[in-house]
Amino acid sequence: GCSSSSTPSSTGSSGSIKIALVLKPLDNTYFGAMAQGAQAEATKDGVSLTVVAADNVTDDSGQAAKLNALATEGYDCYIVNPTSQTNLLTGLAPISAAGTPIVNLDLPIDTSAAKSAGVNITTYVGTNNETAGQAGGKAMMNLLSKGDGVALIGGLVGDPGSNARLKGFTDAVNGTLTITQTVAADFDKAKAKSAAATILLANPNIKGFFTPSGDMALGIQQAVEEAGKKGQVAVIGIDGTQDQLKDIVAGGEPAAIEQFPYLMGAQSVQACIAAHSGKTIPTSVETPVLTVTKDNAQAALDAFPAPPSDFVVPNPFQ
Amino acid sequence: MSTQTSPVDTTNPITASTRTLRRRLANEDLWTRATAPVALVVLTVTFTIVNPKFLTWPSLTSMLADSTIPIVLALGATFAVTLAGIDLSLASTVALGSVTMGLAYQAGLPLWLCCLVAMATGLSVGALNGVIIGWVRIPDFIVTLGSMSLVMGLSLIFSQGKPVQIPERALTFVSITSVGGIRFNFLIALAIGVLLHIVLFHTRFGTHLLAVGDNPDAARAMGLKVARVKLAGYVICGLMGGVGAVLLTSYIGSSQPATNTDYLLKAIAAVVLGGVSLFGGRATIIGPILGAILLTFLQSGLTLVGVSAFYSPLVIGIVVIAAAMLMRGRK
Amino acid sequence: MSTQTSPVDTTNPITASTRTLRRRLANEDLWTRATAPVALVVLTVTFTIVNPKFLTWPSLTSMLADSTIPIVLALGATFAVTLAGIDLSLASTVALGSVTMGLAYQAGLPLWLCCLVAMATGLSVGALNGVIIGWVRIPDFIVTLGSMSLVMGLSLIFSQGKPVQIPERALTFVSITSVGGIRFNFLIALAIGVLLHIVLFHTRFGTHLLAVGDNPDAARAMGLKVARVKLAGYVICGLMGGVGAVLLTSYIGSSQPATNTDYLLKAIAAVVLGGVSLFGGRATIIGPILGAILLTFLQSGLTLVGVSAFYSPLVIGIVVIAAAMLMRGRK
Amino acid sequence: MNDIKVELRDIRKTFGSVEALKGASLTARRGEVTAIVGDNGAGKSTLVKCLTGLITPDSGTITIDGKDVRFSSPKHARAAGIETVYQDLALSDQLSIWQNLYMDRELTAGIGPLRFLRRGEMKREAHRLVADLAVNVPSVTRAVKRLSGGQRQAVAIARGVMWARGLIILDEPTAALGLRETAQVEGLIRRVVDAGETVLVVSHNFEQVKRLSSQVWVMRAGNVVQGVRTEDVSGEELVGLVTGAITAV
Amino acid sequence: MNDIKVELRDIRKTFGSVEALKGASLTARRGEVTAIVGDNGAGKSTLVKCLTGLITPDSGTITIDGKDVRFSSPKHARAAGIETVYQDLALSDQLSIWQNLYMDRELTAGIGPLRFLRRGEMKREAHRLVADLAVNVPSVTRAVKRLSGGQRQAVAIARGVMWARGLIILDEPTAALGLRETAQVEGLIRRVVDAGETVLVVSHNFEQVKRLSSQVWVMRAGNVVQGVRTEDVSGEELVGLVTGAITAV
Ligand SMILES: Nc1ncnc2c1ncn2[C@@H]1O[C@H](COP(=O)(O)OP(=O)(O)OP(=O)(O)O)[C@@H](O)[C@H]1O
Ligand SMILES: Nc1ncnc2c1ncn2[C@@H]1O[C@H](COP(=O)(O)OP(=O)(O)OP(=O)(O)O)[C@@H](O)[C@H]1O
Ligand SMILES: [Mg+2]
Ligand SMILES: [Mg+2]
Repeated sequence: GCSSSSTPSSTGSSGSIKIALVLKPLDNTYFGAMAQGAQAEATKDGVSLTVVAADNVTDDSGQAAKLNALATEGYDCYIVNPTSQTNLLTGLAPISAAGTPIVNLDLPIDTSAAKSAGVNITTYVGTNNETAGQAGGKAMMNLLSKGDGVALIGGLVGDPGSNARLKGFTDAVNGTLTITQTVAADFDKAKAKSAAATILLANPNIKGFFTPSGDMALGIQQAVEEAGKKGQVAVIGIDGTQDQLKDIVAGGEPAAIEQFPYLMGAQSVQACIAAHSGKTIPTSVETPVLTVTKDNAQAALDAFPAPPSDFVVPNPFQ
Repeated sequence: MSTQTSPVDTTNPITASTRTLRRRLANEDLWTRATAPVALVVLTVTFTIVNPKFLTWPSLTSMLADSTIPIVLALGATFAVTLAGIDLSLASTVALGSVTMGLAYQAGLPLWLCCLVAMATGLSVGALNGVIIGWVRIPDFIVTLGSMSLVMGLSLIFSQGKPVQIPERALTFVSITSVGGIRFNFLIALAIGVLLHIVLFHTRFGTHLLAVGDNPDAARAMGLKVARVKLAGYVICGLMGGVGAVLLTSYIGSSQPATNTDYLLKAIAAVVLGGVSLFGGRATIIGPILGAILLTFLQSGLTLVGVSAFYSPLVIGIVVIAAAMLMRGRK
Repeated sequence: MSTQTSPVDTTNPITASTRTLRRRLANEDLWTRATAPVALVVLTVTFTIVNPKFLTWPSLTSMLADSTIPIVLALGATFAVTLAGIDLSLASTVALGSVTMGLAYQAGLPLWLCCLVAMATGLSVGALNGVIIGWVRIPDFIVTLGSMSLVMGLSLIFSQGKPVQIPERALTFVSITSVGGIRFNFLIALAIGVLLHIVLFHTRFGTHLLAVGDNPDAARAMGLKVARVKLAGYVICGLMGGVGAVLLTSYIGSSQPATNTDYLLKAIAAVVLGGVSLFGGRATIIGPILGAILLTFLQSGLTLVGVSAFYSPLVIGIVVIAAAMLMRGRK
Repeated sequence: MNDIKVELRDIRKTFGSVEALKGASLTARRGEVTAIVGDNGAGKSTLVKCLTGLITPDSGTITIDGKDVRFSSPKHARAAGIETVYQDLALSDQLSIWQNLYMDRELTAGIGPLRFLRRGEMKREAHRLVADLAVNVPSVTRAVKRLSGGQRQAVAIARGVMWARGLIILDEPTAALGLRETAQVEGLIRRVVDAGETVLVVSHNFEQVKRLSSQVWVMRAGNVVQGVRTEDVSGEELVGLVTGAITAV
Repeated sequence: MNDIKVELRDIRKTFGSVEALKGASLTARRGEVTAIVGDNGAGKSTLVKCLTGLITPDSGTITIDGKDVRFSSPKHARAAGIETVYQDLALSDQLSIWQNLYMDRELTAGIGPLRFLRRGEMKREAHRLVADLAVNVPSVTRAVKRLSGGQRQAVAIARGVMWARGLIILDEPTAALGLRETAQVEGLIRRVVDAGETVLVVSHNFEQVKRLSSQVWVMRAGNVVQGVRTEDVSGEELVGLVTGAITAV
């Protein structure tokens, strides 16, 4: 029931646009950067942005309830980064029915389920997480030699994002590197550090760690250094947080996969503005990933959180 | 002898109805029980002042629909708490139920059977808890802490961490369709509430549950089968976890292999705000229902009035404490 | 009269030492207390058989170092549990403490003062809980559920969700440096354990804490200031949360704004496996320490022997229940 | 043998290192009041609990109506018509008086598994019963928790009397009761006995024992050391037997 | 006035709709035993709790040694030398006997804030004290939980006697006690009184009241309806006063 939600704003004046952003939890650096990027873009374009977030990465129904509450309020555009591929569909159905644009951020909504629920996604903005994982795999293969053992330290078991990244990595290194074991550290730095320390004890021949999160990568790197194996064991993590970049510059981790959540946030707002003004926009915008190594780390750090200057990302919605 | 008037007559000169009123007002139970409804009214008024849209029919019905799963889980938790126990495995039971439901669906079973599978899963977890708590006599806290982890592990292993989409109209139907604006899933939760109210207050089992929760030694001395009553209580709790799994799957359209521990804390908060004693032996059904609605209204209301995501946990914490304090302050 | 031999002499023909032994074996408390150590031995033997690396000095000391934070938090939780209470805000206190410590560091305060800030933060959360539980008399569960959310919100607001790096040698020193292989942080945890043992068993406050936990009404009738004792208990609990924050920050070299609810569940599981009664009034210090070590060994052992992430929750759940069952089965 | 309602033979029970019962034996005759007296900690309550199935004795036999029985739970004892007012395990505090009175004996209506409580009827009956006891107890819907010590005891006794079919066991039933209430309970016991029930009562009050009982058993340190017909013994002799000053009458 | 140790005037206390005390007044003389008798639910325990600060009366005044006092907590009453053996709130079950005996009176050694318990000394002293009472209580390191009803009561009384400095209040102290133990407690009370303490005792046992007390107050339905010197009244008259059959002697 949101009959009043589709009131079109007067043409041209983007100042009256109200955008709602439904995110995953903000205590995570990655999603925090997404919110920042969106907010910066909204401020720049003079639109109002309301950010709500799930309480944790498994808060499927809580996130849906928040979307439902926002739906009642009637925003001009909804940006959603769902915790699962279907959890927001019930709430999005009436929004879509009213013709309000919906931008899907980061985790893709299941297309067939969306179709059967009658939800029309205006556009998708995000990185394919498997692509990011593959980039990690390639970077790892550059550093190690054939047959070397690597361990995977995942996020929360069952988290779709984490799983997709691990899958991408596994696919990429398949046949070249040996994955000795996969453990879960719940996106927690301390747990990742402790798990890495244990793995190094159990398997001193290990040559690399891959993890889908930047915070965890830092923890693993610490474990490696404390085991006296700095430089001998490669730690590669996705995200490319500021601290990760600093660590690369300082000669810690050899590489990271930067995913530009900040950029995703900004682009999703651009998509909203474009859709609201009636422009036809692409149905999917894949934000790029950048493999950061010691060579380009300083440049990436200087430009943070935006992409480095030589990495041109035009507004795909202009 | 039985007709002799007691020399110790406590009748006062004030009228009977005044006395009843005074007794009711002085009754500490009443205040405990009033917590959830009063807080609900205060909250509704506050939110409506900030944003009048809060008190519109579409908004209310949408929030009530969102409170369905919390209500069902709070009702389940009520049975464990009434036994002076707790079921920490409740949230992971929801996950496992949705996983087995997804597996059943993948195996091509008809939808109604998939729902039964989810409920049977919840029931089995409850039975496991109940048997160990009742017969082996390990504290409920440690048993359900163990089974929480165990059940979480099972749902990961069964699902390999991947959700199963269940794109069936008939399933999402209950979460979307409404009768006069009130969604089906909320009506289902209410129906379950009525049923459990009857079980708790109008059957022998209900009385025995309260007695065992109050004082298991006294209950045993009176001939109650304490272990069996505990088993039944935990089975109901687990079953509600299974029902929650079905409702969740219907709500989000897929299974959910990862456990959301928020469900657990919210369910128990609803039970306590609803005036059920954590020391067992005293319970209501309406209380936990109102408690669950209160917590949902709070969460949705904050979203509706535009409180930033950074501030909402803070506000929720303050409101929970304030709600509890408000009522105790009256004593 | 005082010298008259009682006609009811219970001395048996068996010798005194045999009787002492028999009494000890029959003592249910003893079995409860033996749970953690026995389970620890069984676990160590099992893991060592699967992977002999488990029982090497580097592996043991590394696992003991990892158990530091669980130990400190379990010791804090012991004080709440001894009061027949619980502190659900413990894990979020750790997060808030590390955030305030990070802020203090960013503000340029010297490191020792940053550590004090973290501890003061924990102490304040404990004091808040204690005051509301003791004087307003709201159930501990609901108070700390509220403060959990409140504290979580504060750390989110203060940190804006971002960790602060604290790259100070002096801080990481305690997590890295070892004496004969045993890390400093573990030694600190042990020292805290000894201190709290003295507090609990060799001061008046400790006795009063047990008495209030056992039966607050009787304690009040004996003139104890129940509210004040509760306050002190929760303050110690919160303070341990603050110490946990310092140790965590030292361990990972940065603040950690996200609450890890695992800390809470692990702390309470350690307390219960350590033989402390959830109904209050009975506690040990060594029990929770061993319980925390047990859980850490379990987790690390599973990683060490290469059990997949999907299977480890299942195994942990089974071990927790089995540990508890093993001991009860003997009664 | 037909006039022996209950016989306990050589009951032993050890709690850890405490030998609470060291081979206690006694009998109670049908249709009369049998008293058990003895020091604190002599094992009286433990013996009673062994008889009602609340505690399983380590060894010994229990015979009721000439048949060996072995109650593994108080449920079986209650099913056999034995009601007990325990010294310490009386009532469910937070439940109302009527719920306590009808505990595990609730009246229901309905068929098959669909049986619902007849709450109104139970309340009315409970009210009548309590009034009958003439104890000053407030409304039967009140929680037992708020009653005074004596009021609680009265409720527990009312329940025992209400359901006993053959044997009623009272462990220090009037310890918390006032004068009037004690007289009331004693009157009740007499009525129950006149109606043919057998009563076993533990008491520290020797006057009461003299007034009520036909047979007294004296316990000391886990043993039943003496059994006498009440009419054969004077109050002073009873005192002597309990303290051990005299060993036989 | 100097021989009046305690005076309660017009104490009222209502619990919800129950008027437990409706303006009760009584006095207790220094160095003698004053008894309170009355039906179950008459308000005796409530009156005692008002005096010790466990309950705050709705109105009324309390005078001790001629000075108006208002104890807001039992701590203050204990600090003023008043010890109480409550009917229901006796002991911390899971703590040992010696810990209960020394509750809030623990012996410590050390200076300033660094004070540690003298555990050994307290255990030895506790042992001596309990042995003195000649009650068959096991080791003082045992938890109170596992004691028999009478043993528990004995521990509670021992604690009261141990710490009283001026006034000791006993609410039905011998209700759970056996013959020998009751005699023991009565002897103890006499010794305490001989040593100059004032004793206030609630009891349903009229023989005991006659044996021990010098003054009796009769309570009925929240009021103190009569006060008489024990020597002026016979046992039957006391019964009559309590039941209301006679209104004055
Ligand atoms: N559950 C138990 N565990 C350990 N010891 C027990 C237990 N129950 C009773 N005892 C011990 O057994 C002995 C006998 O206790 P019991 O309660 O039978 O005595 P009693 O004769 O009823 O005494 P009283 O007159 O004081 O009620 C006591 O020493 C008591 O401490
Ligand atoms: N905390 C309370 N809340 C409500 N009612 C109470 C409370 N305490 C006592 N009462 C009521 O007050 C009245 C007096 O109780 P009190 O315990 O003083 O009686 P008593 O004279 O000590 O009786 P007894 O001889 O049975 O111990 C009773 O009717 C009792 O139910
Ligand atoms: Mg007894
Ligand atoms: Mg009383």
